[in-house]
Amino acid sequence: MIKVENLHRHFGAFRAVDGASLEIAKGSITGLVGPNGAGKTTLFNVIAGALQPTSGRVVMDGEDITGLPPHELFHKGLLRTFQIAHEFSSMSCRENLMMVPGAQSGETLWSTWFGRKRIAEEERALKAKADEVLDFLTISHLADHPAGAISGGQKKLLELGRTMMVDAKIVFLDEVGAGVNRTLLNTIADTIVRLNTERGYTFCVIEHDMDFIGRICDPVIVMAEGKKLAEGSLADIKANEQVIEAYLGTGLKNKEQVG
Amino acid sequence: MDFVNAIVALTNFVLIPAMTYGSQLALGALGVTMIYGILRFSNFAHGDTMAFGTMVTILFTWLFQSWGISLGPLPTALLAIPFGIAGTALMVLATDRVVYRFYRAQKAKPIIFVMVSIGVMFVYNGVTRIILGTDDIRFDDGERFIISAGDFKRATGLAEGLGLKTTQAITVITAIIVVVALFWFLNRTRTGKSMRAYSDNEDLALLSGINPERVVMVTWLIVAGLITIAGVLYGLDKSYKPFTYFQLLLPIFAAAIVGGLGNPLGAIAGGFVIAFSEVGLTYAWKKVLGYAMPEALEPSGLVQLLATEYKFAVSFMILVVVLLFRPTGLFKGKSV
Amino acid sequence: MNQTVKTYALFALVGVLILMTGLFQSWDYALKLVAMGLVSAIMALGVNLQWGIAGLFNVGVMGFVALGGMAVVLTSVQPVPEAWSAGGVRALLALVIGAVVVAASVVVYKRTRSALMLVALLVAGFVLYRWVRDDAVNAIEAVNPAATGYLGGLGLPVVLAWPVGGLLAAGAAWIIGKTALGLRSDYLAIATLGISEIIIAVMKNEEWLTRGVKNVNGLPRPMPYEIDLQSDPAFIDRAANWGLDPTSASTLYVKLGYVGMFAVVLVILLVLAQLALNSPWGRMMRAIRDNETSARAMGKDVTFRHLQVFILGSAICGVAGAMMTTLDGLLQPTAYQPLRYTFLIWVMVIVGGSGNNFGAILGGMLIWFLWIQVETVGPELMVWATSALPDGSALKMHLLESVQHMRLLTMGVILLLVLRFSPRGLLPER
Amino acid sequence: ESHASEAKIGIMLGFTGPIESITPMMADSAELALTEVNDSGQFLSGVTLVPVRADSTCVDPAAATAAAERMITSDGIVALMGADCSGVTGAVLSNVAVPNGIPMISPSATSPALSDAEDNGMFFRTAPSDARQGAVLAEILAEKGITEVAVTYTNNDYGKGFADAFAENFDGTITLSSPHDDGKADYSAEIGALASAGGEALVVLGYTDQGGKGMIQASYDTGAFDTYVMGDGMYGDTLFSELSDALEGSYGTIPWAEGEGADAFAKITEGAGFDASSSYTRESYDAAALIALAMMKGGEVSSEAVAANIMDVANAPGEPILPGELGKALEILAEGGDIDYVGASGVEFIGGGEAAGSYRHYNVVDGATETVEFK
Amino acid sequence: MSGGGNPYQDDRGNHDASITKPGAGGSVDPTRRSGPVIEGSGGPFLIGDSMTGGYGKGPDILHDCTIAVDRGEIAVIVGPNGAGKSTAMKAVFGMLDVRSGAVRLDGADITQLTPQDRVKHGMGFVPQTNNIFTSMSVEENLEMGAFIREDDMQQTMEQVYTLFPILRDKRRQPAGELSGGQRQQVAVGRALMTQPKVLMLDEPTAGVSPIVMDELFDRIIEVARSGISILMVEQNARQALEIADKGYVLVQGANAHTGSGKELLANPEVRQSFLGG
Ligand SMILES: Nc1ncnc2c1ncn2[C@@H]1O[C@H](COP(=O)(O)OP(=O)(O)OP(=O)(O)O)[C@@H](O)[C@H]1O
Ligand SMILES: Nc1ncnc2c1ncn2[C@@H]1O[C@H](COP(=O)(O)OP(=O)(O)OP(=O)(O)O)[C@@H](O)[C@H]1O
Ligand SMILES: CC(C)C[C@H](N)C(=O)O
Ligand SMILES: [Mg+2]
Ligand SMILES: [Mg+2]
Repeated sequence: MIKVENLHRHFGAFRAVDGASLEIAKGSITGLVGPNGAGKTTLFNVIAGALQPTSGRVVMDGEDITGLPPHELFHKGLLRTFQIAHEFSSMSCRENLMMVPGAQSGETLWSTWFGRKRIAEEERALKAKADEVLDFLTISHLADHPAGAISGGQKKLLELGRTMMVDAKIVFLDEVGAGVNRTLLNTIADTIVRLNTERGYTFCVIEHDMDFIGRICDPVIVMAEGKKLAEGSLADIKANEQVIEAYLGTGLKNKEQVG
Repeated sequence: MDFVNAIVALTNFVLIPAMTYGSQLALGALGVTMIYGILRFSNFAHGDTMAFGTMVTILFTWLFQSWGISLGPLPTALLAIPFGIAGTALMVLATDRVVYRFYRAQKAKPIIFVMVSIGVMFVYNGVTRIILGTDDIRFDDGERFIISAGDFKRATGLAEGLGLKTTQAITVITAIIVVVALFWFLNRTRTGKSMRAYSDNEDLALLSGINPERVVMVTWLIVAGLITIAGVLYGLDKSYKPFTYFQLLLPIFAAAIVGGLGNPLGAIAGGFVIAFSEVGLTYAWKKVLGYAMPEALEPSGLVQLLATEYKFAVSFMILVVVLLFRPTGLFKGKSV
Repeated sequence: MNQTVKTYALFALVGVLILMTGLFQSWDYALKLVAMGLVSAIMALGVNLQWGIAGLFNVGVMGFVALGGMAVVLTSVQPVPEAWSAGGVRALLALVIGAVVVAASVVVYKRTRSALMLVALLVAGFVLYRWVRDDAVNAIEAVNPAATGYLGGLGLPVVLAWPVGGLLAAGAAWIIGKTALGLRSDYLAIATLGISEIIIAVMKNEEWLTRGVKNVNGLPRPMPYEIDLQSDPAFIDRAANWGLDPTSASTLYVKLGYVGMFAVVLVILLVLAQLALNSPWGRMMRAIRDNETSARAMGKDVTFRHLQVFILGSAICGVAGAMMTTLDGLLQPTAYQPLRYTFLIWVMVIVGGSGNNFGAILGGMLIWFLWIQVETVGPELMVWATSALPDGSALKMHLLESVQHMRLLTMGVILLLVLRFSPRGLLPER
Repeated sequence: ESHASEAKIGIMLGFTGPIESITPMMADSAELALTEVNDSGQFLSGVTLVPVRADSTCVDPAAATAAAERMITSDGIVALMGADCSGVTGAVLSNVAVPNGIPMISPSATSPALSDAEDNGMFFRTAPSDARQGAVLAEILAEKGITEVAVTYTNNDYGKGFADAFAENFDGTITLSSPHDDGKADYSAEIGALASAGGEALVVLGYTDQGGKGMIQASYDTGAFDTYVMGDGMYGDTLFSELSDALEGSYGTIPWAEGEGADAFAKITEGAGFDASSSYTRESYDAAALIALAMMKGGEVSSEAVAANIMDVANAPGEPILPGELGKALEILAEGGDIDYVGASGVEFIGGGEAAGSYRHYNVVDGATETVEFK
Repeated sequence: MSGGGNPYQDDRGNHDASITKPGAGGSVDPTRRSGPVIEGSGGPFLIGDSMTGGYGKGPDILHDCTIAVDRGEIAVIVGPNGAGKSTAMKAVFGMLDVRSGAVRLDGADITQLTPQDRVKHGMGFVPQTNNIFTSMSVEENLEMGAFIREDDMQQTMEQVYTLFPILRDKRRQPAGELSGGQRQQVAVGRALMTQPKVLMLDEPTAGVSPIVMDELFDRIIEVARSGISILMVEQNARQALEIADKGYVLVQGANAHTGSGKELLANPEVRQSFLGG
């Protein structure tokens, strides 16, 4: 689905992504883990067009998409969510969803003036779809709430919901779990799995919570110092010495002495 | 000899004026940059505050002159500057108390402060005009020249003169002193560091026990000082007129932004970039080339890149070009 | 108070203010205020589109307004044949060369990324441009400099100048937008400020184009001249029917005509703006304003949308500028001062209520009214304020003499009061 | 709604804006003339002249026309003394004065373009067109045998028109004619270019407390030029005394009549409490006086009377009238006599309400002026 | 527009760096002044007692919420997102108004104190986000932590460097260039420089890799052992509760469960609803 070839992204002399090559298989939920500063977010940003690569290629379904701007990637079905929820806070949850689909005729000025009827029809369809998604996410009671005033976890659900408004092919999730209550995280995990099975989305997930990774991801890719360090099932990874040393560690040293 | 003449002409018509004007802009830009860095907004009232500070200084200068106090060869206004600063400080602190403080308490977004500063600009604009009128005022006294162009010619026997005014020397020297002092203050003193901390992260500054209102007050005090000094030096060198001070706002902003907003070093560099581009890019090289080139090659035209009527436009062109290639300005805007 | 009621109330207030002006001062004066108020409202509408809807801080309103003014001369003034034959074609050729050089430089730089090439191209192009231009310009400017000395315009009806003004402003906005918005939108303010100064500098100094600082007087009007009406028997008859003397009838007639035309333009623009705002387009713009990064990731071309809104807003300012110059009957480049054409328009938008088209219109009408009326109210205020002082005291004399400066002071105080008690303007966005 | 015993005269000048520093004196001068008329008690059986001030802003035609509209249609002025700057004057003239039939006399709008304005007989000016002054200035230089000068002018219709007129008449080389913008912070760039171009003298066609002053100062500071040739806008005692060193040996022209009128004006303004030697005070006084005299001549308070009689009272034949003699003039007019108003600036109208313009050629000596001759 | 109801917070998404400085401003009213401290004694070392309150004029977020920690103890707050954990921490630190309830430190009522004055009374706080001065060097960050101290801070700085050795290597580097985990260490170090008697940490391990998280927990235990009370919010609830002397479960701004860390871990309802089973 996505193939990253020898990708580099440097900040001055610093090589945040330093020749990473990896592949994300179609239909998989691929986990991406690695120590802080390994370059995971940077890699995401480069793939999703938010940053330009220094060198290297990103290929999606055989098509070179290196350096395309985010809005064009969106129309190719490549979506991403943010580590910190990026909702449109002054708009209602429903509007947050309704604004997502591209190619709405109501977004060209001309038709706002001379194509009112068509817009009205489209809007009806969009609204129905948005309500369906809200239902799916079990937050339909929040439809008219300003998105800025819902809880953090609900915002994350809304982020996922936005990917459902269009026919996404691949969705990149950056630390959905950070700071999210574990119970809610389980709900999100279930949603991801459902999207994967019911709608055929491919996922790539950055996360530091091994339970979460274990629950949904196969395979898992480990990054360190801007490169791929290892790849395999979570069990393989957990057994990998290099990974333990760079990332996982051996657990709390002092916990027995306290409490 | 011709070569010396060329150098002298260039110094006289480009280097010295641009240095002086650059220093004046730099001092103004320092004030803009301090407010931007610490209080987070661009202060549109800057030009008019400058006029206010100069006005207070002028009033004190007149008072001293009426008492017969003078500084000999130096302008009396130098003696009045501390009082001018005090007056301006009172004014800006009062403004802060009456106007800005409310918005701080509301945690208003910086953009609101920008708009408020436009309001303050209008008010100051009116106030200075009501108090001292709109006339052009000269308030320099003492010796005007360290060496005048005529004296220089006589003394050296060169064909070209070189004039150096007292005020030009004072301006450049003061600018250097002020800049060094400001640097030392911001980077070495506790208060200075606390200001940088506040500028970096307000909440965290609070959690380190820094009193935010004190930082704001000190900032305004420094700004009052910078603004008054800049205004008085400019007024001594040229003259005082509220309208011109308002107009100064544009080159000052250009200077601060070219240099990199928020960075004191940038403000200095920006001031000189703007001044030198205004004076240098529109300079007619005829005279200098006439001296420097052999007879046969002497230019017949003016050898002027751009007519002077576009000098103002030039500084903005440079600004835009700098921003295109170095989006954060010459110096990254982060020190304050 | 409910927002709709408030809207009606505030507009009614402006109406009453104007009515009072008509009753207690004069109807001519009141209509004049309305006419310029409408023009100001259109400018405010343009700025509101940029700032209120898209959060783009345009401090170069003056430049776009001036371009509108320039359009009036270029469109409606009769051409000067002598000037054209003296060097018109060559001057235009020079302009084309200039444009080609800049475009070529951009393309070459984008291809090669070589600064050296860029500079070489620009310098060579500049020399060529000056070489073609200078003779032509000198020749044109030498043609009867006291009366013409420029190419003149196309001699078309002056109303056509309004859309042309919009187009000129849009063109300039496109260039600014491409440079400032295309690379980073975070220096738009200073870029617009600078470029508006550049526009004014060009207008002042390129005499062959619009006569520069020598001004163009007596521009064609869309309304008949009052003195012609005054000597038109049919009009005098009609005036008599209305019970008016020919002079006041003619001045009122002409002013009403302007007010009518301006109102039509304002209503058209307002309707278009409202339709756009209350549609998916408006929703998208709000989303972009809310969170650019996210909007981008949701497939919205933020840069393009910013450019679009910036161009539209500027074009509206250009139209208003052309209307204003038509009303003045005079193009005077030195008249364009940032305080009046940039900051005052901003005051209108802020006071009116950014993000709300009706707010912008209210602000435009109200602030223009105050800007003009403060001139008379200011002195009275000052007399009142100083009434406690003894007559003939130096302070009182001094204060009374400086009343003219109450105008700026009052504007500032109004702005501060509104920002304090209703920071989102008198008619906030929803 | 003007009372029979009161006649309102508009005084429209740029009290705010770029020439805000010279307008108060101009207004005071005009009001001085009105006061003089009122005090004489001779005016149209006790009608009082009431000045109404308005702000022309000098640069904003919209604000200026609105203010004029107010004065005419609301305050009910009969005639307008103003406006000051040529641009707004043109706008007010065509948009407000002509449509309403209100005559205006500008004391200072000197742009040559105004000579051809469609004025329907409503426009007069007490300051002569710069077309004439350009010729006078060129003549003086020719007499002095100066053949190479640099020119700097204020970048507006006045400066540009003036510079054009000068260039047309000057019989030598102009090394560089470069505009300067008023109210700018720094003029060293302009001086640098002019100095490089060179010339025996610098012709300065600007304003006395604006860029013109800045240019002279910058030139003096760098020693670029030693001699300055100044147009009318540069005339001002403050300038001469403040820059006395720089201006020693310089000279200029100013619309001014031979001796008497100006002296008389200086005398009556001595105790007036304002600086009457500043630019265009004389012309302002004369403009206001002419309005009153024309009304007296017409025998009624009306705009028509002003428009119809100005040329008559301003020109010969008749008894010459100086500043301070308005009472006498009213008396003569009341008796049906004829006057020839000379006033402070030696008023003489040629066709179309243009001041013929007599100019004083002065030298600056020790920070003050010395008359060389009148032209 | 993140301002919600506050009209002064509407910046229309302005990004223009030539007129306003980008980056978040503060969230606390800087103009407030401290009220009096009412002396007293007894009770836990630090207690936020039945606090009720919210942000600005908005609705109450805390409802009669009580949090306390004793000398040398570790107290951990857990709960779903948006429960008000961070809010409770801020309330204890005086960063928002409590409408009723009190905060007592060592028995003295400090409810009226501003945050900067609470620092002087021996409290230290590491917020959840934005917890370092990014433009200042690591060393300057630590110096700022010691801003209120008049005495020699060199020794404390040594202690911090011993605790977090990596910081010594990076002490001249701008803190903004450090990785996430290193930043957290700087943040905790800065708070320690005030020599607090009580240290409050808001999710110190969020977004931190497992190895760094273990490291941080280790350090926190060490700090507690040196006699400093620790009050922290954690989403890695199981690890956190394992080392906690006391645990609070907050739901919708109110105390839902309270007990020792072990008790809460053992409580099936807590496990099910808040710890993810
Ligand atoms: N804009 C930037 N300028 C300079 N350095 C940067 C920039 N963005 C990221 N870096 C550096 O690049 C490295 C990789 O950062 P990145 O955010 O990709 O890490 P990450 O793997 O996502 O880590 P974490 O798990 O902590 O989120 C870090 O050392 C970071 O400091
Ligand atoms: N600055 C603020 N202004 C207004 N409301 C806020 C603010 N910060 C948080 N809130 C609201 O207060 C409630 C509690 O937020 P808080 O940050 O305390 O939750 P939390 O328990 O720390 O959650 P998390 O685990 O996600 O950090 C939420 O509903 C949130 O929307
Ligand atoms: C008031 C004067 C300085 C005006 C000038 N003579 C002009 O015509 O613009
Ligand atoms: Mg990351
Ligand atoms: Mg929290």
